[in-house]
Amino acid sequence: MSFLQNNIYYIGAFGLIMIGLLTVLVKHNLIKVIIGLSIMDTGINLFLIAIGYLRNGTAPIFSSPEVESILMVDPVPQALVLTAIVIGVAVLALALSLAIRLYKHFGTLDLHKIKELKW
Amino acid sequence: MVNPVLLIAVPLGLAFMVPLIDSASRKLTRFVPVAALLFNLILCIRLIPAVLENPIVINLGGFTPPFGINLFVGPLGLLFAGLISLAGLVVSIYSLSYIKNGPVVKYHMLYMLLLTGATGVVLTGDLFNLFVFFEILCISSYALVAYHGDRAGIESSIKYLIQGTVGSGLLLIGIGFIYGIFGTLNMADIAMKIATVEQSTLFVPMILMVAGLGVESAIFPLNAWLPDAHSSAPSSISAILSGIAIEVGLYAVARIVFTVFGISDIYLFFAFLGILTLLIGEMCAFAQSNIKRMLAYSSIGQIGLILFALALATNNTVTGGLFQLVNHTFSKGLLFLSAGYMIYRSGSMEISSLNGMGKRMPLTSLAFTVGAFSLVGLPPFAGFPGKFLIVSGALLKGEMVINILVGLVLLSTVIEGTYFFRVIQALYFKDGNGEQRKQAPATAVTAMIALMILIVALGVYPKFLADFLSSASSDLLDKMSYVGSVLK
Amino acid sequence: MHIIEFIFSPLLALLIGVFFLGLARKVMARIQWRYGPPVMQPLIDIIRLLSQKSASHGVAFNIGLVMSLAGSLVITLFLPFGKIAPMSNSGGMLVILYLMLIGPLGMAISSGESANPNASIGISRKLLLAMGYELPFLLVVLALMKAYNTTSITEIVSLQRDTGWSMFTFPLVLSGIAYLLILPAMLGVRPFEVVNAPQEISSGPLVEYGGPYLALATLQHALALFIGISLFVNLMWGGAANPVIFFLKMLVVFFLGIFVNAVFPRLRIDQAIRYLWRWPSLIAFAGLILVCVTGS
Amino acid sequence: MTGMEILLLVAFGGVMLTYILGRISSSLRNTFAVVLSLVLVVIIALMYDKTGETIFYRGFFGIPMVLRINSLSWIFAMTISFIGCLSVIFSLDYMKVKERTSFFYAMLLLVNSSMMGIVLAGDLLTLFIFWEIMSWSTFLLISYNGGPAIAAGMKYIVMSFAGSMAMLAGIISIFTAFGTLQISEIAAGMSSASSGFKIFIVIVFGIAFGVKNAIWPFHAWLPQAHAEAPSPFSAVLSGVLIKMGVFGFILTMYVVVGLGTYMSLGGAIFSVRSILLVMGAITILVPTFVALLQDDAKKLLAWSTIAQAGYIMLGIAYGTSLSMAGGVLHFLSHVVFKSLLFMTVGAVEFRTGGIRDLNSLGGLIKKMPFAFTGTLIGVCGLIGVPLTNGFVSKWLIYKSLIFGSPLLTFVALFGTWGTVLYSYKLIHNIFLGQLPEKLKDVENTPLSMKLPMIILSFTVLLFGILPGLPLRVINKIVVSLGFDSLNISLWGIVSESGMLNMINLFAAILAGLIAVWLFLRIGARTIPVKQDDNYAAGAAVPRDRYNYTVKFYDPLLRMISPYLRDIFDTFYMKIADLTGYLSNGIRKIYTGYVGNYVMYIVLFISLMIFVQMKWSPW
Amino acid sequence: MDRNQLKKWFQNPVKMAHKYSLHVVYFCTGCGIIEIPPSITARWDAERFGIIPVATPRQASLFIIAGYVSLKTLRSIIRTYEQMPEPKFTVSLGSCPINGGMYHDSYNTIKHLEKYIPVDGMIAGCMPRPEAIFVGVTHLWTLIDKDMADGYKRYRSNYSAYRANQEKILGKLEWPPLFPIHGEE
Repeated sequence: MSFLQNNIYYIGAFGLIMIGLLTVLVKHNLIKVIIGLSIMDTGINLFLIAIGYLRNGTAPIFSSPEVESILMVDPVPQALVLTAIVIGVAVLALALSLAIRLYKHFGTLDLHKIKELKW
Repeated sequence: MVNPVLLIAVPLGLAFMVPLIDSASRKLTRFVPVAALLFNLILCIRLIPAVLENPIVINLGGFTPPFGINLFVGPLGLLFAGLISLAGLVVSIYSLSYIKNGPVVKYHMLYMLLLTGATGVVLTGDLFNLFVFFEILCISSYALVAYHGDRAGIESSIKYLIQGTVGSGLLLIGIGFIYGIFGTLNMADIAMKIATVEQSTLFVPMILMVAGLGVESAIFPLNAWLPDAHSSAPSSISAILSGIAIEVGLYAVARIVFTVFGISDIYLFFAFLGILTLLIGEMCAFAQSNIKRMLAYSSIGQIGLILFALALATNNTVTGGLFQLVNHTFSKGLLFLSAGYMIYRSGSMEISSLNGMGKRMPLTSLAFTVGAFSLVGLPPFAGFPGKFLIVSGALLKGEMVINILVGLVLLSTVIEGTYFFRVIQALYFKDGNGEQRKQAPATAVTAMIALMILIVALGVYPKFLADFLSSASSDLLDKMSYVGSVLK
Repeated sequence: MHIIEFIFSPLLALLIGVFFLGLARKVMARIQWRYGPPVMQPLIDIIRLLSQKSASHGVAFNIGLVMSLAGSLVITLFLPFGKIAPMSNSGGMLVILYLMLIGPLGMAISSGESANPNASIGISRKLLLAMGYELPFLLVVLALMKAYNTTSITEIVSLQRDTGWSMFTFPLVLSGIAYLLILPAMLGVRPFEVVNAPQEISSGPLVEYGGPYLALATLQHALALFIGISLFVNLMWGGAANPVIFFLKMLVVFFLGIFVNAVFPRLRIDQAIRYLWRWPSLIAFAGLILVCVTGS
Repeated sequence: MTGMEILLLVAFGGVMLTYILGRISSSLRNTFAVVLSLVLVVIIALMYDKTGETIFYRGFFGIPMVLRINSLSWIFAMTISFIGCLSVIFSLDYMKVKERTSFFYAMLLLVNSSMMGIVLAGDLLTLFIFWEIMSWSTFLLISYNGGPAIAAGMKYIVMSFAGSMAMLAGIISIFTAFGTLQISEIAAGMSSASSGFKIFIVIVFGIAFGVKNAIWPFHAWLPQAHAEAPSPFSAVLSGVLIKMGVFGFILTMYVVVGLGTYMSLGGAIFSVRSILLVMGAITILVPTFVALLQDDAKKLLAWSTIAQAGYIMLGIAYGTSLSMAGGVLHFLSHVVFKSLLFMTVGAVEFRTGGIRDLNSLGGLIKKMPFAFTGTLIGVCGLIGVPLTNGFVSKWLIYKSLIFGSPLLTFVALFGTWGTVLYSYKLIHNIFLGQLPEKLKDVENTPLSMKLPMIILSFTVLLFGILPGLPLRVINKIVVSLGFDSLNISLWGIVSESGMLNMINLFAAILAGLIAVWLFLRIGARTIPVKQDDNYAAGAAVPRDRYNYTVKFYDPLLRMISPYLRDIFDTFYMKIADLTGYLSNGIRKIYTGYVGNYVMYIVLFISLMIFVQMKWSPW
Repeated sequence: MDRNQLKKWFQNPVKMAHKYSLHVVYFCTGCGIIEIPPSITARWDAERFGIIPVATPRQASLFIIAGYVSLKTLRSIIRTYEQMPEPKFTVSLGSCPINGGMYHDSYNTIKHLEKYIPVDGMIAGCMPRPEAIFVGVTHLWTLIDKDMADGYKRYRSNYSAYRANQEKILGKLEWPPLFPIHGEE
């Protein structure tokens, strides 16, 4: 049980990643695939946060001299996640705009039917 | 001494200046990339003597590594940066006339972003920074692939995007693991600490990172986006994607594997992977009737060859691999650029529609021929020294397995030759429709001639590049000096 | 002395050849219960032919024929007739083998220019027949050269003086048999008389020859007869030290050929090749192997 | 700056200049090309009897690139420049009607220049670089005519390229083993190398040079390529280009591997030497009969080229001084008479508007007597009729083989009869017989074509009557390769197993000809008649149909053609097809459905992790 | 060969050779040819006089036209005759070539062969026996001896007339004139 408790964020993160990946793999509606990618992104972000997270840790700010750095959560992953989120948003936006164009061209979002480029 | 940061800062800044410049003067827009890349090229050349002496390490924001983000401008990085600026310059000259319709401003902006990302990847010394630049590279290439907004472009772009995003997600997970294990993102720092951790722990992050970067660098099972994207992008972008983007991916893989992990047990596996990529790429190209797809698959093959060369991890093979890489950038760029105008003239990408192009566009056809010969590795073009070095380096290892792999390399060269010669025959010796002779525009011709001269010069006097490549290869292979020069 | 041999031996060869031609007609007539022409009849024919005004088809028509006869004449200088062999030191069996090409080739060029399909058919058959008998013949010759370890025909002859006729010495007996089997084809007599075949293709290569040309062709035929028989006698029957004995040996071989000619019908060309490439070749091949095995 | 460097500079510079001049004026270009090729002949002639080595370039990663000249290089270079010059002259009229002539001339000169580079190469890298330049420029020239030439060029370049890749492997193995590529230095290293390595070297070089020399079973490219190339180039192709393979063989066997080693390399029965000899014999036998089947004049000559390459191979591989001299002399002879034949056939093709089909030609002797004479002399050389150069070289080969291996001699001699048959078919079906109606306006051979024909015919006879001329140079080669010297006089050769005296033979044949001619003059005068004044059972000759050309040797061919299927050609084509199928199959993995692609990524990672967990190789 | 002929041989070998080496080309149009085989085989053996059949007119010196001549065969006869090398002799066999014989009223046979080619001797009969042929040949020998077998000379000198006759009955001939035609002679 303690394993679950200790690693709950990791489990959650990888759960999200797997869900996202599975969505990408299994679904053939483009929007759902994009959603899957988004979920995966979220999972990754969670994973990164979890790396730096300390249970009962404080914010990594030296607000007063007595704050011990050992109790602070790691600030670097948070910075990373901020960047990653930005990138994820950019990709999502691009993906959705492409999806719109794709629908205009093909009249469908079913990836099984969008197979003009192959071999 | 000039600051190498400018290599990234100037194109990045100018990229965002493009809309502003466009609003000021519509004509000037097209020349922004030319100017920026010319600047970069000159910068690179000026940096060469200094870099050959000692790698330049720039600490951004004044934080010393391992805490801050640093740029590492070694011979290898500089080689790539120079290559990117050179190829970028040539392609931007080509684009002056080639890109006329559509959102031109965005094209130039994205184009420069792409090159900024590429330059960043090769210069950075920080894993996450690498990821960020990588994403810049990827996102701008997703958008550029879809530049024409036609069916094929959009379709390939979305496919590219899905795979690329999955790949960068994997990369990010890998980086997360690494950070979790070492608590640092500086590559030199990680490299130094790597021996303290048990090998098997590192396997998962490594394979995740390799897979993530492998998607961009088109290693065999991860390269499905490439033929689509390269074939449906505008030819100038195909040239850049083929000549720069996947090479940069390969650089990242090599950097991670050699410098960061540096565990030699796995090299042979990469050699196998390289050969597999090579064979599959060449065979798929062999079966193509669409010229751009053929060229795209051929890029996969070349990447496999370069990967094989790098994976053998001796000074000779890596030098050969880098030579081949340079050659591939030039030749494939030349091929895509010349094919671009031929397709433009004939209106179809089928090889059969290029019949008799030699009469209609002699110079463009000549450029294609030179590119093809060079890529196949015929002397006196640039492909031969590279192939010679790779094979001699590989045989010098004297292992039976590697000798067999070399045999496969030579075999795949024959396949490669076959499909290129087929196209050349179509260009010159088959009768096409009797259209009038009309050359490509002057800017495109300039670009192609520049590449041709480079290819022939490299082929005739390979020593010109050999010394530099040799120090680049030691930069890649010599992990300790990398660590030492970063961490002082 | 030497110069006399140079002139004498071709003339002798011509004379014997023409004599053989006449004798052949006479003997054939007798076999067929006829009286037959005088033995000199070929000579009469040649005189008559020389006096006729024939049609010439062109330069190559003349030159080919001249080349053919000249080539055959030169061979006679290489072939020992008894001891007369004026040019035996300028080349051996190999030169003879190659000189033997000139005859048919010249004839082929010449009759080719006559532009008559019958001639072309005849030449085609001639070359095919040559191809047919050349296979066993070369095997035989090689076996001989290997066995005597020389390519010089005079040496082969002189070596036989010590060992006896090669036809009846052990390793060469198979080659001898094979040679006998192909001899009719080499002489162009009846079972293999596919080349001229007057009834079928209007005498084949000779179809356009008249007058002097036919005279030359007749002489060439006579020489070919002489060369074929002389070669056999030299190679297989030990030659002779004495021209008279040599001539008698030739006569025996000649009669053998005539008898075969008299009683056999004509084969088709493909039958001829099939025959020549089957039994004679197999025997000759076995002979060569035998020589190689026992010789070394 | 030695003569060799000047030579190569002139040659390669001339190529570019030719192309540039072609842009300005075609007559200027033609003049320049002729002058250039003459200059090359002169330069090489001036280098007679010189030996030397110079490093001319270190730009290739510091590997010294060496040029060297010795008697072997000289004789090859001389041949190349000589035939190159003649083919350029021949092209003057031949190419008049074609387009893109500048390209043609430039490529023709490039091929010649690169061949000179090959023979002057003093190290294997130089050799390989020039070899490849030659390969691709040849490819461009073979494909020049378009149409069926496309497939021919493709076959050529693929096989040639495979060969060069094998050669590259060999060269680099040598480089890695001995650290040098200089031919003069390799030999020392080779003598101490393991026999496995030597055999490997022989095999890879054998493939490379075998493909170029069209030794069975690597001959498949040659017939089509020779047939489809422009005729002046066919002459070069058949005459000298494939002889680069011969050069390579000599270089590999006797210089790189070394004479002593070569003779004892391999097992007792399957020694390298015996395998090469058998390959040579098969190369004689099979293509000779395949040539009989051909209806295309140039294809027939092409197959004959393969067969003659077999003779050369026999001579070179046998490895005695006599056979070596025979092999090299036959190379020379073959260069001369085969170029001559290709030129005459080219002249016919040129004048008849591109007809090469032997079944639809005939009777051209009256229209093109020059071409006929050339063909006759060439054919005589090809057969080896005494007094032609082919006779001497074949005599030498037979002479050396005859006691050692009678069976090989038999094959070679029997091949000669096949040669007679197809040669006669060639000359008969083109020049003899009756003139078809459609060819009645054919003009005589133009001067630019006559000139090379005359020179070559003269050479055929000169070398046949005075074989001492080339044999003196060849003797030097033979000695330099480590053989005993030969006893050579101007008119022939004396060896322990018999002698040859061509002057005597010449005198005898001349006397015979004169005697017979006089005899013919005794007879009544003859009346010249028209070509169609034939006996046709009393009928007036039906025009156009009174000709026997189709299926000239039908009875024989019906017998042998079932055995003459070109299994290796089929085999190569099957391989090509198989590669095509395989490639087509492999590319199906890119299904076009993006889910699959993502699946590949996931599978890749899973596989890696699985392997690591299961076996933990890392 | 007769011993007393030796003198003649030395005097004029060519003429003697012509006499005793008659190579014959037979033109076998009708029943005449039935009589030829006995004459050349064992029963009568023409070869003892040097008479042998040959396959082509180029090799022949004697032309025997055995039987009637139709319009169609005349063409071939002329062609064959013209292709024979000079000197050449012609002998016709049977009545038909002389005057049409039993076909004298046929619309399609030639009544007088000598109008179209010169005939040196005619052997009458329907058909003449081999003995008659031999008699004819001996007669031809006499003619040759006396230089009276000059048909080929007549043909040459009167070629225009012969050609005119031929063209009159056969229409245009496919082959060019053998000798130059000098207008009306």
